Amino acid sequence: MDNFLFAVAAFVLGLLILGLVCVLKGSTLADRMMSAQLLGTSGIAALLLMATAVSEPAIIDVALALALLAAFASIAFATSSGDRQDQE
Amino acid sequence: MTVAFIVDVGLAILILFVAGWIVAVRSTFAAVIGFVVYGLLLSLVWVRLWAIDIALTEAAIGSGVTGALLLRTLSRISTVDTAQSANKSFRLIAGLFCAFISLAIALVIIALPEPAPTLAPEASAGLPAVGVGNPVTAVLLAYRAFDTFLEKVVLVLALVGCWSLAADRDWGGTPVLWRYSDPDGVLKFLAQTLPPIGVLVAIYMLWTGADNPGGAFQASAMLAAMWMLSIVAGLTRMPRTNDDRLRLTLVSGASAFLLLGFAGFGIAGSFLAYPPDYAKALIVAVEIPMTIAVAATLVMLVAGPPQRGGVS
Amino acid sequence: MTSATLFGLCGAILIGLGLFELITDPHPLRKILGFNLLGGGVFLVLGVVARRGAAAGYFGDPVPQALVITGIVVAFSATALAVALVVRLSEVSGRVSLTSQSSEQPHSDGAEG
Amino acid sequence: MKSAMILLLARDIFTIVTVTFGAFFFLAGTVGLIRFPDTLTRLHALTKADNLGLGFVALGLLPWAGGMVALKIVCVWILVQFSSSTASQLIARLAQQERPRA
Repeated sequence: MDNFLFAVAAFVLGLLILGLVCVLKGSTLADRMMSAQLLGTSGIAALLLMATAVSEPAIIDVALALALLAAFASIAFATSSGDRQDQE
Repeated sequence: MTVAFIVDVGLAILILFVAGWIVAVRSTFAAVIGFVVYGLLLSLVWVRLWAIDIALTEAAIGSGVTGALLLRTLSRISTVDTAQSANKSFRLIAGLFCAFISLAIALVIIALPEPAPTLAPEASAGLPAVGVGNPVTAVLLAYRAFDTFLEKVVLVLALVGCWSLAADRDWGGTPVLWRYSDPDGVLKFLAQTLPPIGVLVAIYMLWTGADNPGGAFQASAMLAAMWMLSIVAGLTRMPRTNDDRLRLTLVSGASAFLLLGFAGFGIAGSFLAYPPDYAKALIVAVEIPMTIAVAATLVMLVAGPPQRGGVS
Repeated sequence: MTSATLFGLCGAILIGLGLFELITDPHPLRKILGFNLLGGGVFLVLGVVARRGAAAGYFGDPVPQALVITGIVVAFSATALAVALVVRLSEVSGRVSLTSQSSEQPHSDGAEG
Repeated sequence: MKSAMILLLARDIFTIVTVTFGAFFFLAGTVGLIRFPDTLTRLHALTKADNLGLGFVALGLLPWAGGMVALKIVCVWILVQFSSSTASQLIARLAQQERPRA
């Protein structure tokens, strides 16, 4: 079971690379923010999977912190970008 | 080769990819997004290195507070690259130099002594006297409490440096995070629902930090993020930098530590010494003002020098 | 190869990349990003030392781990101060660059983006 | 004894099925993010990964977690729901402002 959970974690992280390519290609601000948000969610999923795979409940606290702070970061992105002096 | 190791290889490739991208990408805004992703990936790496306390700190600072700081900065300065980038031969020499440094460190990593030197048994042996179960907390607040005390002083000093960069007319005024008009009221809704949960999680982190991964600093980063959220949503006002209550809060963490340190002379015989029976109670007692003080310092550091409404 | 060695090598490369960005990019904000990349690499190397020191029932040596936590906080303070300096520089001088070329030609800077 | 074995097996199968479902939604979300033609449809794909992907992964892991830990996993999912829906709306608004320039 541990190996299966790790394999899924690896799969989700592999998708992360695809998501990153999307950030690279992303032309608009909105696209980049979406990719960043997907990365946050994937990171949280990978943490939950690893926590169960290695039976370390403290890792779930990291996921909890990330859930709150990644939310804060993506909201900071979305709200501060309208306040910029230049839009590239 | 196990599946877990494949995950590690994937993580290492990802993190190098993101780092390379931060270096190569032209747009500074994209580089900042890359940096937030870098912080997120680093905290996954810390989990894989079984350093869960660091993973929490990195998640809190790397992807939360530093992200907010850099974004606030982007809204202040022009990111259009006016300077010509360095010429080719200079870049080549710099590249060779950096590659050499990397290679040297890589060789050191491969040649690290076997068996590895460790202080874990000593750290473990002292735990009963300190009364906390998390060895990292014991190192931070008991064995090397002096370092942690100085770290709080560094935070306050950085803020003093930051504030002294204010223009004369703004001195003592209000710093500004960034403005958002929030036409749908969505942000306001989130700023009303999220902070109570965030405060609860922060208290949990502080409490659990004595025996499990977690601790004061992670809790204060959480509090800071929640406070900033409610400021951006317009629910709370950013305090003036000459507000006495704010200033007292900012120095309360380092002062509480200092008081405890001097009390150590009386109750246990030396600076920052704890009496064995009350060690845990004292550690938790000093962590509470520290958490609040650090949270306030983080918010003020992100907000930067005061910008309007000075007293002149 | 163990995971610890793998991440150690990863940290070594990150240090090189961060240093390169710090040296070559003229934009001060990018220099600050480079400095933080470098810092991440250094912390990772320290973390590897901690992981290798697993003993006494712990998965890592708590002393270097605590050092990294202190380091992350101090690096954040330094970043915040550096960022404040950059913002002030751009407010006072109207430009953000640290290259010697632009100071030699004070009349032509900021002309094109 | 035997019924306990069957229960354990059932737990394994449940986890494998739901976590695989979750991984599938992550895949769908990522593919959508890359392939869909405009910002709003991409946003639609993203929310599937957020809601269902993470939801199924969390659901699949619940049987392995004891009381408090299970509660925390559910909390993580609910928090992500809150923040991702808010962020999505903010992103959509930004996309709307951005479109005339694009």
